[in-house]
Amino acid sequence: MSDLIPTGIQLTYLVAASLFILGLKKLGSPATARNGNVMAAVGMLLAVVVTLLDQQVLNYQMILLGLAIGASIGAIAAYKVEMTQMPQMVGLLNGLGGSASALVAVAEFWRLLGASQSVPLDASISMLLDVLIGGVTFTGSAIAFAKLQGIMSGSPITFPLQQPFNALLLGSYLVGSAFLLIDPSNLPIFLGVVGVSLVLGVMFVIPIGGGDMPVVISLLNSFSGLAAAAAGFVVMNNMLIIAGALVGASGLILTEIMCKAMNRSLFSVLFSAFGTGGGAVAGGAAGAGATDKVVHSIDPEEGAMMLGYARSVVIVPGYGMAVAQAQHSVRELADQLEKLGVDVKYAIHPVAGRMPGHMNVLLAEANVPYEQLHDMDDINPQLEQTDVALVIGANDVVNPSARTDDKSPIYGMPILEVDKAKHTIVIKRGMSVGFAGVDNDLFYKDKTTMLFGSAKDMVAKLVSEVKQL
Amino acid sequence: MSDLIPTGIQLTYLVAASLFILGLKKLGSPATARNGNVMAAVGMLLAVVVTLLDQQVLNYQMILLGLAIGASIGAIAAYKVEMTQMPQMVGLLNGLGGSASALVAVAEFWRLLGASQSVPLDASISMLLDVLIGGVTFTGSAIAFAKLQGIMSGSPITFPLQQPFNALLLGSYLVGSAFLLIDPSNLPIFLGVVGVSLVLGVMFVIPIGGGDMPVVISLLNSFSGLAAAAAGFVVMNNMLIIAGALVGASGLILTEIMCKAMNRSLFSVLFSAFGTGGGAVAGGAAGAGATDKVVHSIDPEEGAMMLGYARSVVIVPGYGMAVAQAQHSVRELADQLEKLGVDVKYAIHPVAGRMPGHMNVLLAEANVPYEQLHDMDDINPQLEQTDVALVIGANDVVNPSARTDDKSPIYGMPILEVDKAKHTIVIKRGMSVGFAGVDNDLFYKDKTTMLFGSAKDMVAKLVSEVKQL
Amino acid sequence: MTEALIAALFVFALAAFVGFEVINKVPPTLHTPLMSGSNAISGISVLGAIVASGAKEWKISVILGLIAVILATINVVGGFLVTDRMLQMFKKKEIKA
Amino acid sequence: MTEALIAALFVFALAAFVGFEVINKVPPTLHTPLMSGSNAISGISVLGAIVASGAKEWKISVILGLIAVILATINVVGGFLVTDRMLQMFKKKEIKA
Ligand SMILES: NC(=O)c1ccc[n+]([C@@H]2O[C@H](COP(=O)([O-])OP(=O)(O)OC[C@H]3O[C@@H](n4cnc5c(N)ncnc54)[C@H](OP(=O)(O)O)[C@@H]3O)[C@@H](O)[C@H]2O)c1
Ligand SMILES: NC(=O)c1ccc[n+]([C@@H]2O[C@H](COP(=O)([O-])OP(=O)(O)OC[C@H]3O[C@@H](n4cnc5c(N)ncnc54)[C@H](OP(=O)(O)O)[C@@H]3O)[C@@H](O)[C@H]2O)c1
Repeated sequence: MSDLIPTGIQLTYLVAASLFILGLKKLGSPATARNGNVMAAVGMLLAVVVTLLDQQVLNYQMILLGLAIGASIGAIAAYKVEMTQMPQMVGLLNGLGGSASALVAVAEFWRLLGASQSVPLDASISMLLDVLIGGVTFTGSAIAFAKLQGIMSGSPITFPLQQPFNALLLGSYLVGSAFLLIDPSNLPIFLGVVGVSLVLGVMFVIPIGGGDMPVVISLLNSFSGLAAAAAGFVVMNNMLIIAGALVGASGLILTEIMCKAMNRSLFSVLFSAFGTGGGAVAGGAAGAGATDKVVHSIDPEEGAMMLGYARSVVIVPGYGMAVAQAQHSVRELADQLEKLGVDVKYAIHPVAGRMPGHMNVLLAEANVPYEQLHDMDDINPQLEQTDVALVIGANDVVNPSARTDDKSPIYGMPILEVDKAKHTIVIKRGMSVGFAGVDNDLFYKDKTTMLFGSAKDMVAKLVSEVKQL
Repeated sequence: MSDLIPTGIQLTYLVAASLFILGLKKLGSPATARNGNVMAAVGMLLAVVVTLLDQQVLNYQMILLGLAIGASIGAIAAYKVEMTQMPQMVGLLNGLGGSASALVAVAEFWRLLGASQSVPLDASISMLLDVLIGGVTFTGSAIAFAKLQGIMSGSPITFPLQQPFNALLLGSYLVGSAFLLIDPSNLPIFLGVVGVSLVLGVMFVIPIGGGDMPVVISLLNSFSGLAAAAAGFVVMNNMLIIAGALVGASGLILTEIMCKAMNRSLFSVLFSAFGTGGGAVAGGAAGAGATDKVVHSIDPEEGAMMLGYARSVVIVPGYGMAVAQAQHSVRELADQLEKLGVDVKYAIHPVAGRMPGHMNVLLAEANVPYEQLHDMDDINPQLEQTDVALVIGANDVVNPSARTDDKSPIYGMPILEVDKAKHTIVIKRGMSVGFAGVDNDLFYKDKTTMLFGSAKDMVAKLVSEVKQL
Repeated sequence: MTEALIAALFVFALAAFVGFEVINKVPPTLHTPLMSGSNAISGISVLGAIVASGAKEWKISVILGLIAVILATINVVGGFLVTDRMLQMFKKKEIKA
Repeated sequence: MTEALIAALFVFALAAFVGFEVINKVPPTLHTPLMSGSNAISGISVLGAIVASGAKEWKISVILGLIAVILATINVVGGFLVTDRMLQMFKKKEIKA
């Protein structure tokens, strides 16, 4: 009989693990994603409830209080956060998870310190790994949050001797770990190792540019899975090990997929600031040759006439629309044009903006009907017959050199081929480059006209001009 | 130190299991399949070698002798078997694997009987499952082998009260198992349970038609994996459990994929003889309505003229070519036609013949250049511009009712659209139906001419006629 | 190595294989929700935190455990809810897909 | 249930998930080789047979074990070789793929 509860716990864990697996699988496809999330949440609930029955748990009130506090904070944060701040939010939550895993190791260390029983070698190794990965996840995610939230500058931070310094940090982590494996009860060294791990997380993320943060967060998410798995080895709990390994591995694959969608390699994302694989950054120099090229610029009135008398308009939103929060005005413009009988479609590039699905989220917020949103593969063949392509704050995703110039850092990335439309209007504030830092030939084409100004102002002006047509 | 060997064994098992997983994955894609097979074989070698180091193994000579005998028989069989007998061969090997798993359980039972120590409940359950699944795999595979090899008639065998009889068998297995769980040392009942399991395997396969044997073998392959996993629970060996579960699950998926390629459901494959889901068999009645339709028949001389003066010929081989072993003559015909300047291509339907890849294997044997073989998706758009489609012993895979008649049992199966070619010549012996048992409208079309006769004769006659052109 | 550790290693390796295989092609719109959902799963360390804070006496390890419980729970609850909110946005898409 | 049994159940379930996920789309030409390759893997019961026939004294269980060793080895060796022979046939295909 005494056997019954542990067996029940383990079998429930097995069910919960299966729910995680099925949930993750379903999260990967649009039709089942919401279901998948619910399944994973049910798995988590089962796992938590059943763990409370563990014989080591004697002190319910405090734990239940902790769970309640955590759940309330989590729920409030989830409902308060704005859709456009999702990447930061995920980064923040991820950091909390990583720190919790690290804390489990620290708590276990303290417990063993008090019990003064000898610590088996494999437990020490797991603990040290947990502290390292959890610590890096914690501070790394915090920096990523700060960069995305604008608390910190988004540009890569480098300083002289940065790489030797990093090597030194890593070295001291290893030396400290070796000491602890010999004498696991040395508190100062343990705290030193914890500190070094935290600093390593900071050093890992600061040299990476703000635009790459979604990738970094995805990678740190994979780390937080590994940290949970390491915590699982510390307290020898299968559930932690399975869930952690699942997230660790699937997170890695997702990171890879995200890099591919942006036509970057993970290596260049992580190390481009050091000039090793810096394709994307190096390309900025290309802008220099552009000085003698001519740009056609128009004013909103002319723009409104082109749009109002077109039969078909394709709107291409980009990062600039997100920054300017112009989605509502864009929606209004589309409504006005439709009233005039213009056929309006939106062309959504998969990596427009700064997070996957960025444009979908913004346009959904502005209640743009889903039928008007078109995928890249869908709309590209139609662009040739389009009268006007209206590019709002997008740059890289419409850069034709991705198709033609094999020396360009974005060469090979599939783009929205607005240069094939009969006319193209581009709204942006000036001639600055986009995320990839490369000049855009589109702006110098004869068929292209520029409408310089912030996206929100310009679109609002277009709306009022179109109303007067 | 004494710990070192068991740990080493387990870690090697982990490596071997990973090799199995990667090997299976690679086996699923043409470019890597051979590599994958080698990886899995290396994993197996590792696992076997390391198991010999197990402390329970004291008696090396006999085991090494056994391994040597088994390896020689296996190797000789593998090199002697003809390519066209592959499905039988796989079935036979599968049966051996299943019987080995069952024997492990029987041996363990005998050991425990001798040791007269009490048997834990879960060990008994695993043993009983192992005997059941392994036994069914063994005799089921043997019947499948006999049907494919022609030792037994391929047609479904049914007899009155078959289903009550099967229920009775299953019932006695369950009753016997219950007895054994209470008194695990009852030898006669144990042998009875073994016997019933073997009979169940026979009863499972005899009502299934010979053409469905590839699917049945794939399903039994999945069973043999489960049997190995059950044996793993009996001797508590992780390697058996992992490899068994892998094969059990992936085999199930593969069975499903194979059924889908033939546009059947697994249920109808297994139970159509009982008239429960018998779509494919029931359709045979459709032939009745065909009596008043007219067929155009020609002789080889006319056929040779049509072929020799065509610009393009597409050859569609089917089961009849395999039965008649006509592949070499077909190759010769193609060569002769090419000499006359005719453009010759082969159209390979994924489920032509009776095993996946059947046509590829036969044509490869006859040294048909790989560039001339075309997939269904590849060739279908070209058939409209083809002068003559030459159908050799194929029937279901060119049946247009799969496209048009939603009451046909093969409705929805993608077919080779030879009815779109300018002319179609069909070589077959008479007007019999093919595997699915449905009449074929193609034969009654005005553009279609029939060349009645066995494939080998007819093609040989065509060759000599073409030579005289 | 102890038997428990070896079993744990097997479990870890197999779960990692599952993780690698379970994600195939994911449309870009789902990248962020998938990341956030799996991030919520990584809050599983709440179990470790519960066990760590289960002792009856007040010790530093218990306090650390309780902090970990709170942080991990924020991660779990916030993560699943935020994911659901994001996926709600694509509801219309779901119907079409 | 014993701890070993529970660990074995976890291993079984995870390996089954891997098996389900590892096979995605397989072109029909590879169905037979894949079946035959995985069939060779199921000859893994040779390990169980080796352990069963390892005892020093001659007993029925040892004899049964030895028969199992022979049968399973035929399955393994024959299976892998036959698969390789089949795949060799598609060699030209490999180059193109
Ligand atoms: N979606 C993702 O998951 C993700 C994640 C990380 C990185 N990325 C990368 O981000 C890029 C996305 O391409 P994109 O075309 O959307 O953006 P982009 O190439 O970064 O270009 C944005 C353009 O918007 C303009 N802009 C900025 N603020 C504006 C405002 N207030 N009003 C009007 N225009 C404004 C800027 O030009 P001015 O300064 O001249 O106005 C800039 O050229 C790709 O390179 C992609 O690889 C994407
Ligand atoms: N590939 C697989 O994995 C697999 C496995 C199981 C089942 N199947 C099923 O098998 C069928 C395959 O289609 P199929 O078109 O290849 O074959 P089929 O539909 O079975 O037709 C074969 C035809 O060949 C003729 N034939 C038989 N012996 C002949 C000979 N010696 N010379 C000339 N003709 C001969 C027969 O007609 P006569 O008697 O009038 O000559 C028969 O109509 C499909 O229904 C498929 O679903 C395939």
